[in-house]
This record gives sequence, structure tokens and C-alpha cells, in this order.
Amino acid sequence: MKKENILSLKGLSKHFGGIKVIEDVTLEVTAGERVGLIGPNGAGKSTLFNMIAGDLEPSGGSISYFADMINRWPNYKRTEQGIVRTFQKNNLMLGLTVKENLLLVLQRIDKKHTQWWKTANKKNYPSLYEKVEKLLYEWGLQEYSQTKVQDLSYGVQRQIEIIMAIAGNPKLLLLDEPTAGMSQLETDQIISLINKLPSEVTIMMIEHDIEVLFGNMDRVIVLHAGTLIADGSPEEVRVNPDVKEIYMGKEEAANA
Amino acid sequence: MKNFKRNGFVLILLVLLLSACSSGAINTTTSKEKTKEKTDDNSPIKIGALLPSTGVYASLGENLLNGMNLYFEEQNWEVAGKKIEIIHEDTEADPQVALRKLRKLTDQDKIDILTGPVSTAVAYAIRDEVDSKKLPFLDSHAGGNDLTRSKRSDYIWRSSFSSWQIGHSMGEWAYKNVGKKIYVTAADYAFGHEVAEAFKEAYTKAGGQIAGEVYPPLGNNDYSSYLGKMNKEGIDGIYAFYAGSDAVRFVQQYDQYGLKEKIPLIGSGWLTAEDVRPQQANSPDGIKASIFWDYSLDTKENQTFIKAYEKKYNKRASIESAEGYDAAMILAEAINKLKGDVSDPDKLIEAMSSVEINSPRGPIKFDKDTHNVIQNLYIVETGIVNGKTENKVIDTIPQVVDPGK
Amino acid sequence: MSALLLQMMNGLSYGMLLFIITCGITIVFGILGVLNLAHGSLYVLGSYVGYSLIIKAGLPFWVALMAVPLLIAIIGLVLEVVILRPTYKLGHLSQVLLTFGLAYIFHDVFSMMWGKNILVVNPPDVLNMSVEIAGNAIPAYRLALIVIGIVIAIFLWYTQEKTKWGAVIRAGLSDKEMVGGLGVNIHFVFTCVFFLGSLMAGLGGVLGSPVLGVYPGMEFQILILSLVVLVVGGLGSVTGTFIASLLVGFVETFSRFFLPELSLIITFALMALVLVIRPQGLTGRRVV
Amino acid sequence: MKKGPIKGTLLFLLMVLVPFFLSIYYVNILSEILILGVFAVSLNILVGQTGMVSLGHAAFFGAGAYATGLAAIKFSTNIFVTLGIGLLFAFLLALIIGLLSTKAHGFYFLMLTLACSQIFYSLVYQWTTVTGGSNGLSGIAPLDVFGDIRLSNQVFVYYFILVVMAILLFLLSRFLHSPLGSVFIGIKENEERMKSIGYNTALYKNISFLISGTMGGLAGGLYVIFNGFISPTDVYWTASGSVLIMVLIGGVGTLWGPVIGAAFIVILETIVSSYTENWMMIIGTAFILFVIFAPNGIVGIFNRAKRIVVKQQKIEHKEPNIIPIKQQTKMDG
Repeated sequence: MKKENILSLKGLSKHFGGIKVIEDVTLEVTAGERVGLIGPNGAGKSTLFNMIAGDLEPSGGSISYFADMINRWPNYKRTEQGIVRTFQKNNLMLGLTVKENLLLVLQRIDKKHTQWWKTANKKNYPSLYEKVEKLLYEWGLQEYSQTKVQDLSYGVQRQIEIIMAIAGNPKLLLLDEPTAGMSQLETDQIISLINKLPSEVTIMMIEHDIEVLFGNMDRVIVLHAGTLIADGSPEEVRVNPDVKEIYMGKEEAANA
Repeated sequence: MKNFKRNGFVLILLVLLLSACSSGAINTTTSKEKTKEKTDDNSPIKIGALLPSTGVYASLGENLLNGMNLYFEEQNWEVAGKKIEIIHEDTEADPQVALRKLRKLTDQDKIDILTGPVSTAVAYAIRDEVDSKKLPFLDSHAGGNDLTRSKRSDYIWRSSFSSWQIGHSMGEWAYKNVGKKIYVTAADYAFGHEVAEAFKEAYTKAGGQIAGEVYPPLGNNDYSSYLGKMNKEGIDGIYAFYAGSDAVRFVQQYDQYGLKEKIPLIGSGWLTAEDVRPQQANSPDGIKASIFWDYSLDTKENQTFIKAYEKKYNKRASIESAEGYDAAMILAEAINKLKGDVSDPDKLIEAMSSVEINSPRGPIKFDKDTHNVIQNLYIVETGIVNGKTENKVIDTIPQVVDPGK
Repeated sequence: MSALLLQMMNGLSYGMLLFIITCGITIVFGILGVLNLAHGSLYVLGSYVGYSLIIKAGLPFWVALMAVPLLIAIIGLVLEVVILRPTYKLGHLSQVLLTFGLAYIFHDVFSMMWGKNILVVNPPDVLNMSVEIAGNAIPAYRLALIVIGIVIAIFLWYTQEKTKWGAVIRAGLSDKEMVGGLGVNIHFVFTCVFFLGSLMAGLGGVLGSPVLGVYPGMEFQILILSLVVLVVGGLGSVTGTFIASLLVGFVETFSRFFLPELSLIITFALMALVLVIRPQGLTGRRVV
Repeated sequence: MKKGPIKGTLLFLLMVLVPFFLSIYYVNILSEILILGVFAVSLNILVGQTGMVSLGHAAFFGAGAYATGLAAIKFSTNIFVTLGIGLLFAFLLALIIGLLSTKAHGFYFLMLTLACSQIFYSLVYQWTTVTGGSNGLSGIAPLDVFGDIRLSNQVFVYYFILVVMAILLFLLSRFLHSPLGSVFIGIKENEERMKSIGYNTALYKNISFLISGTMGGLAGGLYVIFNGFISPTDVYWTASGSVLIMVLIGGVGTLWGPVIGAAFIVILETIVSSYTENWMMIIGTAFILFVIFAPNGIVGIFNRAKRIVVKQQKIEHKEPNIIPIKQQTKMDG
């Protein structure tokens, strides 16, 4: 049984003024795939995500999601249909509690968000509140349930960033450097939780930590200066000479 | 739900209990007698002055109040053996605030007579409240025509002027003395339009022709383009209604843009009033205007008034000071007639309406039909005396009566 | 034809007057992000002090033109250091409320010190006359305003684009933290910008008073006018403010000439139109 | 457990009893506070709930007031018909202005609402034949409630306003704590993220604008019923400014804050201006003190005081409460 394509990009490009940030990127992702995205700073990884998620309008090319051309879909509609993303920098409702942040996601999934006549509490919306509590329990964050997000450490905020995306019923999950700025322990936690996601969820993940990527992804894509220079299994990419020269070389030089 | 029922029960119980032994608003509205008894003793007569001391009309309000204070001070704050007390409330020239302040004056201070306001919008706003409370109200400035026409009330009388009087008085005179074709301009608000309409009515009736008209917004700061419109060949004059800062700018720019040499300017007295002329430098030289009082008016009453005013406040009296002074004089006359008993608003109104005095502006009395003042209007011309502008009365239009419709 | 020419001149001189009045608030809002609602009050204070110096103390107009802006700038400086600086961390809404409170206080101070009448300063004698151009008399002072406006515009443009200080300010526009990183004391930059903005307000006050006069409540009119120009021009750009001032000047002047009854609406309609079509103003950068 | 509704009912009862104790003067002031309270509460839906700072809210007040007043003069003397017309008109105006302005953010939104309301003001001001121009619309007679019951007495008017206010606050408190209410708060907190988790924020902002504008119109309608008068002064941008100040001083984003703010301003203005003409200076000083010492408004002060008093008490149930406006409102875009 051949799996259908969840996402296909054709000749996608993005220009800011005269600068070509993404140039003619074509790629296909099949449902259930786990795809890693790497490339040096400024390669256009986040820009690519922004276009897929609908936060940026492409300058050219097309984006298809299942059978639909979604170029003109606004971002919220893409999210409704299952394209859910996280942000490179934490992007949360800082003044609200952890629970409230999650409720905002889940009440939309449960189609309760247009109800205005009942107070939002556990009595009126038992299943909604149970789901939130279950999520917090799974991630071991019960103790922060009533804490305002702005009062939490960066690492915990990062986890919530990811939980919010996962809670949003993704079919295609776009993770923009989920482990950035986190300790090794936290990184491991997050990766193992991502790995526990149901296998039908397609994941695309931008990551700087190459080892994390190579160890957990089915396929790795390398972007450089807005163009796609390698696409294949982690092993193939690892030995790709172009990648070695352009990306790894620099990285190692920087680390040395 | 249970809660609600219990609360409802408690509510009814409490209402019943309290209505039996209360002294709040519900009681006082049904029995108004308490306020009427006090006038027998030596309590003062309270005059509420609803005048702006902030906002756009602040200086007018101040002058009106000064005029009133001057008169009552001359009487040692005592009329017919009763003390006089003025309670001033700031309207901010805002009808909403004015209504609130009026309620304070009537409900809290229990005033006997009301006077003021400057803004016509305020006068219209408080009209119904004054009427339903039977509060004698002497309008000492606001000039909107309707107050003594469609909005007339038994309890409202006006000692100042109606906009019709200001505009109409000059119509015939302008046809005879200025020319047959005139351009009309006024600030774009109800007062401006009313004055301009009255002028046009009288001027065209006399045979004159209106060359055009333009209404710049109130508080406009650049008249250059309007002046460009007015600068037409073959017109004999421009009739303008502007007051305050508008008058200063208009007259100055009229001079600076070279219209002064070409086209004579006439208008209402506020164009060259006492409080704007010092700011206009020599620009107003030659303007002719119609008004019901002027500093230069050479009567005994006026000369005494302006000297006393200058002595007390160390500045020249303005037309608003005269209005305030007159209003105070009318009220005092009425109180005298009643020998100090102002408890009955109907009697007070009766006494007030029959007052006839020789005020600084000349002889004035009330029109019993319209409740508007009957007064002389003067044509004044501005000239230069000792390097400063001064007005001079050049003609009198005696006893102008507002038609009342 | 000559009527139209006259209106062109009127539009130009009125636009320049607007530029002189509004460039101060643009500088402060554009660079500091502080919406200074007391800017109108600083302008009015400039007018009042100018009046006192010229009419009461009998000093020449030119002396006042030098002295008043400096005085206003110093007052602005004190306000910035004492009252505004502690509120930078509180956010814009707080600054709006605070500067609005200041405007209220100023309002009463003005009426206590200068009374409630309109006061006007006469133009200096040299300029107190009319010049004949194509058969139309135009006040010489208006023509002088055009020249002064252009001079100020060039000065500000040069400062912003060509000097080191301008570079720091432009950097501050795009990234406040970066300026801190450059080793420049950001507080000092803020104070300087506020000083400059107040200086411009004072200058506007003196230059504007022969045309507009000064009276209680004027600060709010000036404020609204400034905000309109600010929005049309886009934030923090001298060029934008210059173009917007002229545009608003021309639009107002011509709408008064052709559609006097609608002139009140047209200015605001222009602002709404600009905002709907180009929310970042005519020349502004898009800040999201 | 549920203290809110009980407290509310008690307060309502207290307010019902007020006319038995206080003179008509204070009852009138209370009526005015309640009306301006409704107005401020309506603006708070925008400013405090959805995070959109508007400086043109007086347009809706004016739309409601003029429409109600004109309806009372021309069509009907029934209070529900006239108020309904006022509400409808305010609703339509909010629809138009909302569609135009909700796309803009921060400072630009503020300026757009200002521009729209000034255009509306100019229309009201210049359309003299209908609105009475600068003189305002006056001579609006007392209206009927049911059959022969007429609001001829200021105390009846007070009760009517009180009942409307109570219903409104009840509905609003339900609404604010509902799932839809939390969407609005989410937009205030982070509109971009709300889009990314699947909310059509433009739609919700428009809904918020519509509710807020219509309620502002209701305040205007009540105002006309109370005063029998409306003038362009109440539509001018300074009126928008003063209601914004009521919201800010009372406490942004709280249910009661705006009402308390309205009371504070009305009382201050009324009392202080009777003693000195320099009341603006005193109000200005009050603003500054609030900004520096009590940025969360009067309600913020209460809450702080309460926290100090009941420091040891454990606050166990914490419903999603309404958060004071995030101080870094994106005014610069």
C-alpha cells in the first residue's frame, strides 16, 4: 500500500525585496514520515515553515496539502485542517496560566470555543478539563497548571510550546528547533515524547543538534542559501559530499 | 434559583420597610413643600450661576460672573433686606456636565433663581429640566433663537439677545450704507448660521443681493482659502460673524491677504469686541458692526459701569461683563418688587418680566410674548485712537424686537 | 488661474506651518515610541512664553525665537528625566495616560498664568506686510514660514541621515537593544531626542503664534493635528512628516476652497484612507 | 464556593435601596455613573478583553444616543422600540468601522478608530436639519415602559438604568468566563499564536468590536432617556478619551473596574469643580499618580489590599480570571 502525500511543495520561493530567501524548493512528504530539516543559519528553514504554516505568503510556487492547493488558505484554516506548528522563539500567551493556554487549544478541537453562555470550568466542560489534566500529567507538569506562563523557566515554556502543538490534533506537525536552549536532560525528554506520538502523525523538524536528528528521523533534508541540496535517509545525507563540505565543514570549523 | 427567590423575598420586605420610614429621593420628589418654607426666615436668596470657567468659553463665563459680582457688590450683597448668594458652577460649555451641575444647584443647593449659560447647546439641554422644575431662569448670554421661540417656557426669560436681533439689525442698514451686493460668511455652527440667516433675511428684504456665502468650521485656524473665495470683483462688502479666536484670526488674515483695502468688512459686534481687539492690532480699523452694547457708548449708566468695573477688576469691561451686570440688575429689581419673597416661582417670573431698566446698554425691557429682551442695537465703527483701536457708535437701531417665530 | 495659484501658495505655507508644528512629536514618537500627548502643551507653552517675552517684556521677535525653544527644550528635558523615564518599562498605555495627565496639568497652569483670552503675537516688523504675487497679496510672514520650514526640514534630514548622531538614532529606530550594544548610553540618546523634540515644539510655538494665536484648549487641537500628520507620514521619518504636512496642508486648503462644508471630514477621511491602504503611513516602514 | 453572584445580588439590593436614603441629587449622579459605567464596560470589552485600544468609542455612544433620541421624537414613545433602534444603529456603525479598523494593530488601530469617530462627529455636527447641529438634539420626552408606565420621574429612570446595568453585567460576567470570552483574552495576549492554534482572529476581533460598539450604543440610548438631550460634545474625541481614562483608572480587563473608574471620574469632576476651577489639574495629577503607583487601576489597589489582608488564606479555586492589560500593548505596531 503506497502512502499518499501529505505535503508537496512545487517550485516554492520567497523573496524579500531583492533577497532570495527560498529559491525553487520542490519536495514531497508522505503521511507518517518523520522529516528532519537542517541547514546553516539563514538557510531559510524557518521561512519554509512559515510558508507551509501560512504565516508568510510565498513569492512563487505552490503548496499542496493532501489534494488541496493551500497557497491562499489563511494560517488558522491550515491549523484547523491539521497543519500545526511550534515557533523558534517561544510564542505563548504569557499572561495566562499553563492550563488556560492549553484550554485555548483544546476547546477549539472540541468545538466548544464559540460557546458564551456557560462558565468555562470543570463542571460545565468535564471532558475538556480532563483532557488538559491528562496532558499535564503525561508531561509531568501538573504542578505548573495554575502558574502564569511568564513566571516559568524557559525550558518549561518550551515544553508547553510543544504540548500546545501536539494537543492541536496535528496531521502535519512542524517543530521549529524544539530543543533550542534546553539542557541535555530536557532535550532527551522532549525527543522521547515526540517519538511516542502516534505513527500516523507526520513530523517535520528543524534541528541544530545533528545527532538528535540523525538518530530519530526517517529522512533528512538539507537547505543551503534557500535551495535544497540534499534529501534522503540520515545515512545518505551523512555521507553526501556537498553537505559535508558546505554544512558539516563549517559547523566543525565553528566548533573547533 | 433558590438563592434568587430568597433574595427577592428579602428585597420586597426591605423595600416595604424602608418606604415606610424613609427620607430619600422618593419622598422629596412627592412633597416639595420643605424647600418653600425656608424663605420666611433670614436665609439668603440663592442665585445659581451656570457659567463656564473652563473650556472654550471660559473667558466669557468669567466676564459674566464678574459683571454680576460687581452689581451685587454695589448693593452690598443685599436686596430688599435679604442676603444674596451666588452659587457658581462650571459648565465646561459641555451640556452633559451642565445638566449634572444644574441638578446639583436645584437638588442640593436649592437655588431660587438660575442664570447663565454661555453656550446655546447648554441652554437647550437644561430647558426641559428647568421647565419641569418651575425654576425661574434668566438667560444672560446664550442667544439661540429657539429658546424664545419653539422652546419657549414660562420660566425662561432672556436678558441678553437673540441671534436674530444681532443679524437682522444690520440688514437694512447695510443696504443703505454699505452697498447692494454683499458676501456672507460665518462660523459653521448653529449660532453663526442663525445670525447669517437673519442678516440675509433683512438685507434681501431691503433689496440687497447676496453674492455668495461660506461657512468655515468653528475654531478654524487658516482662513486664507476662504478669503480667496470671498475676494470677488464687484461686491460692496463682506458680512462676517466670528467670535473669540476665530474673530482674531479672521480679521487679521483679512488684513494680511489685502482684502481690507479692497472690500469693506461688516459684521456682528464680536468681530471687534473688547476682548479680541487688543490681539488684532490695527487690522480691525474701519470695520462696522452691530451690537447691543459697546464700551464707547456714551450714557451715564455705561460710563459709571465701565469705571466701576475697571476699578474693581483692573481691566476693561467686555460685552459679557455688561450682560452679567444687567442680569444682576434685573434680578435685583424683581426681588425688590416682591419685597424679598421669592418663594413662588410664578410670582417671581411675573415680577421679572415686568422689569424695565436703564442699563449700561440703554433702556431694556422684556417682550411678554416671546420672553426675549427688547433693546437698542448700535452700529459701531472701529477706528484708531492714539495708536490703538477704539470703537465708536455711529448709528442706533432702536428697540429691536425678536419676531418670536 | 491666479485664484488657484494663490491657493497653491496657501497650501504650501499652511503645510509648512504644519511641518514646523508637528516635526517634534514625530521625532519623539518615531524614535522613542513615546506617544507624547503633552506635545501640544509644550507647543502652547512656547507660544505663551513667546507672547510674554515679545509683548510683555518688549523683546524683539528674533530674541524670543532663540530663547523660547531652548527654554521649552529644558522643560522637556526635566519632564523626560523626572517623569517619563521611570515609565519606559511600564509600556505605551501608561505613557499615554501619564502624558495626558501632564496635558491636563499644563492646561490649568496656562489659564492661571496667562488667563483665558486669546493672545496673539505680531510678526516682526520686517515681515509685517503683504507681498504682491501675481496680483494677489500674500502676507510676507507666510512666505517666511515656507523658507523656515524648508530650512528646518533640511537640518533635520541632514541630522538624521548624514551625522553620527543620526546613525545612532536610526539604529535605535530599528533595534533599541543593538544601540545599547554599540556602547551608546541609550538613556542619554532618549533624553537628547526628547530635548530635540521639545526644542521643535517651542520653535513651532513661537513661529505659529503670529498666525494661530494661543488660547486655552489649543493644545488639544494641535495634538490632533499632529497625530493626523504623524499617521499620514509614517513613524519617525522626517521626509514622511514633511510630505505628509504638505499633503495635509494642500488637501485642507483645497477642500476648503472647493468643498467648504466638507473640509472637516476630508482631513480625517484622508487619514482613514491612508491607514486602510497603507497602515504604515506613506513612507513608514512596516512594523508588525 | 460561589461568592461572586451573591455579592452581586447584595450590591444590587443595596443600589435598589439607595433612593430611599439619598436625595434625588445623588440618585441622579448614580444614574449618570451607571450610564457612563455601561459605556466604560463596553469599551473595556475592546481594550481589556481583546486588547484593542480604541480612541473612537464615543461614536457608538453618539450613534445610539442620536438614533434613540430621533426615534423617540419621530416614531415611538416606547422605550424598548426606541432603544432597539438605537442599538441597531450603533450595531451597523460598529459593523462598518469594525470592518475598516480591526485589520490595523496598536497605534494604527487607535488612530483609525479616532479618524472614523471624528468623521461621524462631523456628520452629526453638520447635518443640522436632522441632528440639530451644534445645538444638539433636545426636547426628548420621557418614554413609556409598559402600557401606561412612563419614566417621568428620575427615580424610575434610575431603576430602569439599574436593571439594565444588572442584566448587562450578569450576561457579561457569564460571557467573560466562557470559552468564547477566553478566546478574546487569548487574542489580547498573543494574536499571532491564536492564529497559529487555529482561531480566525479577524472574525473574533470583529465580534468583539460589534459587541463593544452595540453596548456603547446602549449607553448612549440610556443617556438620552436619562437627560432627554444629546449634543455633538458627547461624540467628540475628548469623550472617547475620557471613557478610555475611566477604563484605565478603574482597572483594565476587570468586570467592575470600568464602573468604578466612571464613578471616580464623575465624582471627582463634580465635587472638585464645585470648589476650584482648576479641577483639570487635580484630575491630571490623579492620572499621573495612578500611572506610577497603581498601574492596574483602582481594582488593582483593592486586590493588592485584599492580598495583604488575607495573605495567609490559600486561594484554592482559581477560575480563569481576567488579566489586566499587558502593559506592553503593541502601540508601535
